[in-house]
Amino acid sequence: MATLTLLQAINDGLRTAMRDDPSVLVFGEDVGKKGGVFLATENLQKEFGAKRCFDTPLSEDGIVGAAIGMAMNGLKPVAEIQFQDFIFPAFDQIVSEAAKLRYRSGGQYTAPLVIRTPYGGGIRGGLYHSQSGEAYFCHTPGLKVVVPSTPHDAKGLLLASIADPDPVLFLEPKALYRSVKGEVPEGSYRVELSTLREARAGKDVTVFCYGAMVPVSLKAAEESLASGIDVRVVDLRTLLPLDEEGVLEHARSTGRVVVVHEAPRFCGFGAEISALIAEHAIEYMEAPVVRVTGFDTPFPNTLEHHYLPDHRRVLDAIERVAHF
Amino acid sequence: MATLTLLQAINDGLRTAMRDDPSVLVFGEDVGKKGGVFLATENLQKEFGAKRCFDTPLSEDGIVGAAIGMAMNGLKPVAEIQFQDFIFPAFDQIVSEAAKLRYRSGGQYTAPLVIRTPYGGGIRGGLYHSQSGEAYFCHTPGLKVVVPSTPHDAKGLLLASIADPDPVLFLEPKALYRSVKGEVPEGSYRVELSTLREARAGKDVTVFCYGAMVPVSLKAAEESLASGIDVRVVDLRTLLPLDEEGVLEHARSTGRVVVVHEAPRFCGFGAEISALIAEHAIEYMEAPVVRVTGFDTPFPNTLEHHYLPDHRRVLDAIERVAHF
Amino acid sequence: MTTTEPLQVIQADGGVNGYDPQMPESELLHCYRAMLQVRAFDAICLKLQRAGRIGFSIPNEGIEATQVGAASALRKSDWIFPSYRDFGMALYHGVAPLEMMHNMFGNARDGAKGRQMPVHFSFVEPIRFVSISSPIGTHIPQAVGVAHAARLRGEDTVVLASFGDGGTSSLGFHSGLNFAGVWRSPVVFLCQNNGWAISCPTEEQTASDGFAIKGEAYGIPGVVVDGNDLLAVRKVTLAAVERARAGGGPTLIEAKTFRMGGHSTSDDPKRYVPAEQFEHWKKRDPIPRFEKFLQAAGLLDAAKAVAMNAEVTEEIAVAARAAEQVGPPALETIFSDVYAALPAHIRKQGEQAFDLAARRGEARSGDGTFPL
Amino acid sequence: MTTTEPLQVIQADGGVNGYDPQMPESELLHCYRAMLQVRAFDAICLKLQRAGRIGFSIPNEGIEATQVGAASALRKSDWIFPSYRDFGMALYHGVAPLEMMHNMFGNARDGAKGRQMPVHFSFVEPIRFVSISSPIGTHIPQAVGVAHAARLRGEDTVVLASFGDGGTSSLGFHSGLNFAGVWRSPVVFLCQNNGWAISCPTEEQTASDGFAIKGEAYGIPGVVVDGNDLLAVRKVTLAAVERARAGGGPTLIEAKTFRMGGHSTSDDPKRYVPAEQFEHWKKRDPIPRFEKFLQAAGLLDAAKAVAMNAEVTEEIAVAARAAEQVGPPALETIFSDVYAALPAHIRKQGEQAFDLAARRGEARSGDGTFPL
Ligand SMILES: Cc1ncc(C[n+]2csc(CCOP(=O)(O)OP(=O)(O)O)c2C)c(N)n1
Ligand SMILES: Cc1ncc(C[n+]2csc(CCOP(=O)(O)OP(=O)(O)O)c2C)c(N)n1
Ligand SMILES: [Mg+2]
Ligand SMILES: [Mg+2]
Repeated sequence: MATLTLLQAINDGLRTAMRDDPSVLVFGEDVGKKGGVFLATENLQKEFGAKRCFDTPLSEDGIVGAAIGMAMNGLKPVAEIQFQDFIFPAFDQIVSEAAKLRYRSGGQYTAPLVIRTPYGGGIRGGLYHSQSGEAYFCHTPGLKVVVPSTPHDAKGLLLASIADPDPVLFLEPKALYRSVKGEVPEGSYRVELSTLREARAGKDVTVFCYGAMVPVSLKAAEESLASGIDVRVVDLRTLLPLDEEGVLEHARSTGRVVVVHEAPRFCGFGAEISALIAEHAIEYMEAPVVRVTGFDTPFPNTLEHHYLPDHRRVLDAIERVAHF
Repeated sequence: MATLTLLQAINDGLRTAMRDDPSVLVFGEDVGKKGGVFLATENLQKEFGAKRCFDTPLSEDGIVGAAIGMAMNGLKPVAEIQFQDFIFPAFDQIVSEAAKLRYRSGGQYTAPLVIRTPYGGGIRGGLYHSQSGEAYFCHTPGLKVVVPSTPHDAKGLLLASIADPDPVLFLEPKALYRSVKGEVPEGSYRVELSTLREARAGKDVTVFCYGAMVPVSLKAAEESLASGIDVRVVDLRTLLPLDEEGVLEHARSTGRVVVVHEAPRFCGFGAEISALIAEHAIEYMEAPVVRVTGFDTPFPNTLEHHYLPDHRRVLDAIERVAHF
Repeated sequence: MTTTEPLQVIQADGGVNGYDPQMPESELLHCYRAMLQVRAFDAICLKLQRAGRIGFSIPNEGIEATQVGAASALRKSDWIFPSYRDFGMALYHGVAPLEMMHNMFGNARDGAKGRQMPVHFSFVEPIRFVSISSPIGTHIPQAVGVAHAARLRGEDTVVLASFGDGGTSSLGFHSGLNFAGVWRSPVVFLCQNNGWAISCPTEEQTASDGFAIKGEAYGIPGVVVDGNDLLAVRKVTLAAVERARAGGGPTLIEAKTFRMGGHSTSDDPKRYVPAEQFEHWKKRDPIPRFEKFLQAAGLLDAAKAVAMNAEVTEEIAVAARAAEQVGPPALETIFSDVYAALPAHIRKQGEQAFDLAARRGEARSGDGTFPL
Repeated sequence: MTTTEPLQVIQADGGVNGYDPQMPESELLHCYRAMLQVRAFDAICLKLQRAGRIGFSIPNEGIEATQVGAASALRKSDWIFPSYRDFGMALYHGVAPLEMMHNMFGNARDGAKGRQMPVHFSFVEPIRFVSISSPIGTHIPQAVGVAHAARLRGEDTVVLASFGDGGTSSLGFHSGLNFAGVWRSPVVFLCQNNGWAISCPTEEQTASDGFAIKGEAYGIPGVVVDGNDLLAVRKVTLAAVERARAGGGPTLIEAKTFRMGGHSTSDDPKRYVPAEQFEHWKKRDPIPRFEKFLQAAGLLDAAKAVAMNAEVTEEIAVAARAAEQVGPPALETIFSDVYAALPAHIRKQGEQAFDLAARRGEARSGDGTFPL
């Protein structure tokens, strides 16, 4: 097993899929010769040629629209959107089309495509290179939404997404691209979608998180040991369809819950976790369900370190629910 | 005071705004000669001429983009999107631009526009003429989201929205367009944004709802009297910025809460209500916070009456939380 | 690269100046029959809608030649990405009116399982007539994707994407044509310029000099054709299809035609369409025009025309009656096909819905347990 | 209606064949100075970025004549909707380099309050240089809206919307140009065809025959100009601006130019741009070209050029040092300007953030209580 960064694991995942299945295509803005602005698609054009890894015009609507058509016609398109912030021109194609095609055609047509896109803060990208838009997509039946947080999962979830018969939005935490490393098996393997990962065992408080907030939560968990709080960290990995029963089991077992994400709080993904608990596990709760999130503002630039939840904000929340 | 349908109240509101302020413009697809596909803009072109009420090309992106420009340059555009289902081509303009312009320019430029659009089921419109997309927009700081449920509020909230210095998405429950009537004051008046309306007093259970779910909830409340449950119905009216304190007060005072909306449940607006309660009022709760919503599927056609929450589904939930 | 004068083939007297449509006689009659089917289907749906037996329909009167002429240029292995005003293409290729009526009633036999509004057909046989979507223009880049996939695989499939004058303002038009131009995809774009997008005339839609010229922006040749002349539409479409099949890339066809009815059965066009326009186009009805050609060619006489019309009308009336007898889709169709497999949270919602329906006595026999 | 040969004014020897730029000498020198400012600003930002003192910058080398020539055609009462590669337009109109440097450092004096990435300027004075947005193309229909509003009010404002070759593929290009065509809005669309959209060459962007021709799709005349020839750019822009001001409607200008640097300071163009292209365009550098003209016209000599360059470089270096001294924006700037008034839920989040910063010792003096 090689030790790879999350970015390398994604590159490896793409290469593995393309080697295993000639119908897998990779395309998007600057993914060819340049290998993507983050280099996630580096060397793919070199290895597989410009028919399987190619640049597109600057139109996210066209990228996703064409990907839907390719998927309808038997290929496995893996489209890149350069930043998640720039996915909105494709919102209609994703939400109205990819997500609804199987349903509205009674199963006659399907669009098993993957849309990969880097999301989240941490690179001083300001309003438009930092957003975490998962909640916009998680409210869309028919779509799957996946967020890895480790190199191992990044490759395994990506391969599972490419194999999946439904459209998958694959959100890559850009803050972790080069900052995390881990062992990644060679060749093909899959991490099953809609399964949680207990990133850290613990019995007092459960922290639900995903993407770049997983290391932040783990650090907070480590530090809370000092105050004698034993924190469980659960990496959600697939946000839609969510393993709701798994979430509820964890919540019931600790009775104290913190939810962490980078996106704004209001109507963010964390609300769904809280709501599930409020509806199905409230009688087990010994404390409020506390959300630690980005603020309900656009994403700032200079002060992004104040905007982004860090381990100290998570720690505050852990202590609040632990001592309630 | 005249007795008007909700649709007439909106038409009256537009006319009133256009009479009071020459900078108010109304435009969109088919709003001119035809007066809109639901006739919400009927006779406006006749009264105010084609410079103030006019058709546009078939491009929601263009409609909202141009509206932003007009608003930047001192006009008060009130743009119509023919169905909320067709707003997604404008998603980028709304979410990336209108909502963020003030912030990103340090307040130098602003976009005080109103986007009106009919939403929701009840007209056998299938997947694309029935959707309730409020949650997509409520996760967007910088935007205001308003949903009337009575003719009085429709006009008063619309006039407040047009007067508002921020971009407002005004969602009109099309199922109520002609099915509700009520007294509507003549001339100009405003219903303040971000204020709740207690549509029915009650002390046992609070039902939070908005739009077309208000009459449904009221009917359920009436029927629950038979089981001796005294239900309060709160019409949220403005979803963003929400009167969170008001919501929490109601929740605390009854200790039992049901949330109703038409949109799919997962990551729907109801999740935010549940999450607020789970974080700030859990210790007052005597029962789970139950959501009654559309299903996590696209919107069907023939079976829409099963999809849409009706008073019986709300009643079930009321009984569940009342007898918990 | 763009033509501006609409191509015409059928003359006032039914003559074609020696043009050879390259179709056997039976094919020509098949085209005629398909146009009659469209008109009969329309007429029956209008009645059903007015009687409150279906909710909605889309009139095609005046556009039949464009639909059928264009469809006739395709092979069964090609794909059609239709607009909602294109079902003549399906009829031409042999989709049974009964299949379509199931959709109009949104019943249990509807291929789309009663999920879509009427007229939003989806067929995979005998030709791929791709599930119609209400949002305008979204299908255009999808058509390009299908075509590009075929090309990458070395197949000679051609894809026809059809849309209206209003559709040219959509995002999908821009991205779709641009991608097709760059990729030289085997697509034929058919813009049915019928003068109106609901109540908006073309001059409110665009200031361009017609619609064919919009191809210039994408390096795609544009061709204008008289959309009420079946043979002319067939001719330009065939040329475009052959060019695409041979690797020559996409073509944009503008078919000039006119919507004689309302936008839909909910619309009254007299509110906004000047009366002269109806009069002008009434004289250019594509069906009598093609009849004249068939008569001049000795393929049709009045009696045969009447008989054929009666036959297709009867077939469609029978289909309507049959479809109306079929019950609504089962409750579980709300919950299936969201994903390939049913996720737990949707299953749970389905079970609750079934419980409620059972308590209300609304569950139908066979719905005994939630089956998904 | 569309030109295809790029208009040129300045000849190899600096002559202009008797063309009268209709500018006083001081204006011509002002243009020259603005181009020097752009290049100096660029060079200093590159150094700052390489030294890690700012995070990001956008190179303009090679594009200066397009920016300044186009800007020179506008009045102060006009509006500019720039791309991120347009700040020469702001410099030309008199925005102080110091204002711009505040933005590069995202400091407390930045007009955008440190919320945007560097280079995303926003100015209302001395000309409306509208807040730059990262999403490509969204500003185009907005520019049309501003223009339409001006026209409805009977003002003679003209709006310049600038974007790249890549920008023509965006949604906003399509909707913006289409609306402007239908409304005959007083807008000038400036497509800076610099050959590349990050690493994608124009042939991957579109199959059209250049970019000016895209105007045909919207009934908008297209003009091609040598973007490295300041006087030519000024000439075509002035004509377009005057036409717009007189009610003649929009124009699409394609300025053919070349991005001599990377897309941004994060990009290495040598990975994808063929070396010949750099060589070819190096010889067409717009600054020496305009110098030749000024020299031929007797307005500039080598000494004066050197002095002016030194002066602008010094001004910008001073500005950079000054801006670097200014601290970061106050914590409350995260929470203000989301709405005109601060809603309760955001206020509460701000208060919590302030508490936390105070506990961490990160709150700055003056931040004593959350002030909003
Ligand atoms: C994105 C979008 N916006 C608006 C609508 C509502 N709508 C349905 S059909 C139509 C007009 C379409 O006109 P055209 O493209 O000319 O087709 P025609 O109906 O004339 O065949 C409109 C505005 C829609 N379906 N999708
Ligand atoms: C909608 C959107 N998609 C992608 C990007 C990422 N991006 C930033 S600049 C750029 C290339 C723009 O090229 P062009 O329009 O030619 O302008 P240039 O940089 O050459 O001046 C891309 C793809 C973006 N900013 N917005
Ligand atoms: Mg039309
Ligand atoms: Mg460029």
